[in-house]
Amino acid sequence: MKRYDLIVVGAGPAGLSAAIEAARCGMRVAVFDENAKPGGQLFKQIHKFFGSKEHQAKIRGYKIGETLLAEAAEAGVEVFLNATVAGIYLDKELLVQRGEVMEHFKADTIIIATGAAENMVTFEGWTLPGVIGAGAAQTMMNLYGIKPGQKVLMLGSGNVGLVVSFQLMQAGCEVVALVDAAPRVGGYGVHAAKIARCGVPFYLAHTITKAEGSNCVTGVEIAQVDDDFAPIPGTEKHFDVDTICLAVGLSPMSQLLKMAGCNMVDDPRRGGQVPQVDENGETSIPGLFAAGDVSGIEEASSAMIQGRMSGLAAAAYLGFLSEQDKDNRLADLEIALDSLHQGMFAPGSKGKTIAKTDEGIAVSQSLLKKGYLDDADLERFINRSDQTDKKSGIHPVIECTQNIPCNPCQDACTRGCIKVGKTITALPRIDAANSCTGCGMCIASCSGQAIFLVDEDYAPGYASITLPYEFLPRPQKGELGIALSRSGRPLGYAEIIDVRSAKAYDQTTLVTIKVPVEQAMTARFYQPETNAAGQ
Amino acid sequence: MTRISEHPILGETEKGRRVTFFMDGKTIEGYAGEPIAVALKAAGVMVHRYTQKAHEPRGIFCAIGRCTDCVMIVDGVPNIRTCITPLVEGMKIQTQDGVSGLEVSE
Amino acid sequence: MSKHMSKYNDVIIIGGGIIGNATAYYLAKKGLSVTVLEASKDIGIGGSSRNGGGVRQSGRDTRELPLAMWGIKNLWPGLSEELGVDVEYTQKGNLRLGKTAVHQKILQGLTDKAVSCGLDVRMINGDEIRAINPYLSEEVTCASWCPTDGHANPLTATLGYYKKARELGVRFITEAPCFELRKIKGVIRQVVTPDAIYEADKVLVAAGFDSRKILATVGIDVPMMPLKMECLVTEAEPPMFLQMLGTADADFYGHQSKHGSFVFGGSSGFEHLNKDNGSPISSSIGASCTCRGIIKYFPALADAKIVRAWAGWLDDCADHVPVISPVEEVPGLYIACAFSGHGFGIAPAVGYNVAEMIADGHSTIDLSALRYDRFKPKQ
Amino acid sequence: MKSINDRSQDIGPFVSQTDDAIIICRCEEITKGEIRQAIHDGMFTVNEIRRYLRAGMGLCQGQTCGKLVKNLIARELNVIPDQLDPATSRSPMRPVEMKVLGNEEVAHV
Repeated sequence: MKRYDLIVVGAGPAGLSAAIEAARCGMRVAVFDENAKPGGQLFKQIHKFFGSKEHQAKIRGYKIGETLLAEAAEAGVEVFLNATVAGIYLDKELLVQRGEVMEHFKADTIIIATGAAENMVTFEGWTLPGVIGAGAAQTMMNLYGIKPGQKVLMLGSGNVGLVVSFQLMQAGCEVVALVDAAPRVGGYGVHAAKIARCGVPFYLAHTITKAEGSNCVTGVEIAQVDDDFAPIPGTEKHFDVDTICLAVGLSPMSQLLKMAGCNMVDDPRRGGQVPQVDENGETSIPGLFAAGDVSGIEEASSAMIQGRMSGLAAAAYLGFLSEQDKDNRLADLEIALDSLHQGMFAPGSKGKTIAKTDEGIAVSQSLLKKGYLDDADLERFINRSDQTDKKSGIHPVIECTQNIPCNPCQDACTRGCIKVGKTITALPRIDAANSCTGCGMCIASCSGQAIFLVDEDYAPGYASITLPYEFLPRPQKGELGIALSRSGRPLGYAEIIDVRSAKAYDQTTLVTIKVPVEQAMTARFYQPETNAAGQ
Repeated sequence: MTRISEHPILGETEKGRRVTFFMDGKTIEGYAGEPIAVALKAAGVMVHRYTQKAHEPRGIFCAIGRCTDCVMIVDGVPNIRTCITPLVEGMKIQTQDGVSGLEVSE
Repeated sequence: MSKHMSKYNDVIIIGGGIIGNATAYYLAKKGLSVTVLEASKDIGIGGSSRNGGGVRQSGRDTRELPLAMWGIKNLWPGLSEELGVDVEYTQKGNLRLGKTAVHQKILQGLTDKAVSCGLDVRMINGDEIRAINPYLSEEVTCASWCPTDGHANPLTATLGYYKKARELGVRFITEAPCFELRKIKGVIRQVVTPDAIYEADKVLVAAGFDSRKILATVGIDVPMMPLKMECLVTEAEPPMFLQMLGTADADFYGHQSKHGSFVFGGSSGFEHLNKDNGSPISSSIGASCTCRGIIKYFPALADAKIVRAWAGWLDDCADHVPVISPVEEVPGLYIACAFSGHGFGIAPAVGYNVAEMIADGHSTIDLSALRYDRFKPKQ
Repeated sequence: MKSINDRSQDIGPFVSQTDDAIIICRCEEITKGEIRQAIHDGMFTVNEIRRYLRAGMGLCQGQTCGKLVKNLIARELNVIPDQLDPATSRSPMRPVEMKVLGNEEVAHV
């Protein structure tokens, strides 16, 4: 029977990373993936990643996918696409469907990296065409270049719901509202702020009560919920939409591990049924590993590290790597993984209410409830005692108010104006002792699009604001449009005085608008006058 | 317009050859190799099938071949997951009614 | 942990499969108090829900044939109504198919025996076969045809008996494996589980092949071994045929369910040598082998999609016929196990007659040919 | 003994709810009301609900409704969902035609 040193199931971030590490140790490695395209969800993730350099921060997901594929090819990994693993059997045997044939394979080690499946939520009409998963929306628009709908309502304010809402707008769809039964935004505040400033209203503590339509979705009704998540009569609101997008969490797709006979546990913090694994992902069956979302829902960044760890552990298991080399290399990866597991969104903080940042600043409640920082909350963060700020000349304004593991802004500023420090979850500080040149690298490097360059002295009575812009059509210099507040409220006319694109900005356009000086700290987005928000 | 002609991050989507296929007897155009469901979506088709018991409409739901809601009859074979089955020129697609083809009045 | 003594029952049944559930139901109907102890987390998780759903008389050993015929005449037709659950009983005949002269001989032998017991079964040729089922390939040249055979849904029948018995007050306890049977003063009295000791006047052991080690605790042996068999089910298809099917070669058996899916079982030839990891898991070759077998008989099903395959253990008896019997040497003990892969179709009749045996001391059908002490070495 | 193992425990009468008509299993079109009724008929596990109603036994093999069914049982029995096992994982992981499943190839090296 055809046999490999390692068979990896799933060519996503975890699976490819595992395969690369193992192949680099000299193993014969095959990767099977049921999809026509490799990369798992990476090719649907068109936003810049968070983290640090070692986590490929500020690189867009699909580009990380391209890099992984190139590395896999170089390392000699055999990647089989349209290869559906039908089952896993005793003696580490796999039955794989490829085209019209079922092929039997054996492996001395197996890494299951099958990822996750979307959770569901039910309401009247949820089976109508037009109600789709957020993953479906991403697949349609980012892989196949088709809009999931024209007018969309998003259910779920976790990172998936927030990121996909932004992507929907980038694809040219209108997002009419973002709804979540929880009383607070679940995902990163910076992701929420990106869509709030486009004018998307947030309905927290609301749920969908009905999808309307006979043959497909023509509208949706939402209602406020009480403390037991039951809709409150009389609070119903209607929206005309053709699409309802569900982003209510993920569950590990662990069926193969269960079929293999691994000890499984039900762990709500890891997203559901997961295998019992050691720190390198080895299950209760020696030589059988799990990596990535299948052993606990996290981000692609951590999946890649987990994948590498399991790949190295598999190599050591078969003697392709000495125990000492394994320990040394795993130690580095553990540190990298650990740094992603810090801050307000750390796995251990799930479900906890956090009142203050690590710096001791009260977290913004408006960000959690409405998706944007209100003026009072903002004040606490931009006039901090630990930073020296100045108001003359061009300078960065960083609206990053949660402890998330991310620090590319620090490296982006060659003048040393921005400091995060060793703890990558710390809030960035501005060091005004160093002078800003207005190069804009900090704006383009911020995965959360939370950095703006403001110059209150641009012209008498006018300030300039440089902001990140990732929509089409790209504004033109000299164009007159509308300045929008953090909540997407029109503030008045704004003139485009500069539009910058550069390879180093990686598809993010830096748009500089001229606004009355009193809007210097309120205008945060630009809308072409001919377009309504988000269209 | 349902197709994204230009994307601010991704630029232009790579597409195959433009081909024709048939849906309940009507001629539709799509791109070879893209999922059948994508070609149908571009043509404005929302309903892929009607359910066996309640005859309720269903369409794309997960778009990755898991939920099996988008199944249709493709070249005479029922229960084909259109979201992961590549479009081939001349394919005959039928709206599925339960486990059979939907009667279509021309 | 000290075990609490559970409340007294008239009868304790060990095993929450269809035999245990059906017996519990008929005992409760007679007014007896019954507790059913199931070792696993689920009711009906063993062979009861893993079989092909045949409700056959043809092809059976003459010792169990009277039970099969009586059940089909008296219980199956009204079972859905009696249980309040659709057991999908379909009485449209059984075709046991053959392709070769050897098959013809096997089928003729079975048919002759059944006819001698009064069953309406006869041999038919290829044309007659395809008149009954036009989808069968030309390779099929002979069959035995029993028009009063049929099939039902093992899942709803098993759980239907459970539901109805529960409604009548039968107590069901899951995750209650029996460690030990205990006699008190010469008669069966206690059933020991990890959590409790249950007491009753009478105990029925109906725990599939696990019965062997349970019975060993009171010095009784039933010569049987677990045998792993595999089944599969297709997506729903438009209605094609209603008969139950089997083959002389035993390469597959099955039927189309009311739901539209085809349920088939088959063998790869390695069943007696198959291994597992402590639970009945599919082998890497079983489903593929069964598919090849089916397509040879039904070319039209080549495009039907398999949605699920599973395996299960038979409690295969030394002579491939069940043990249904009182155990006089352990007064109060009864056995119903070793069904050897054909227990489902006779389960209602077994439940009914065992309930009579336990409650009344005698049963409608004479079960003496199925006694536990019938096994004798070669002379 | 875990409470869920005593199948005679009193879980109260079946009381209909306004959203009982909502579909839970999309493939087999099984409603919330049918599942709740089945729980009151004694089906206390995901496996039993599957076998009794076919919920999760359709073309997608319960990949869409598995968690929903589990949560419904947990709520009706007033236990935490982690106490309930999901359904058994069975091959093939995706539907596959008989002619393909029967077309095995064993490459020898």
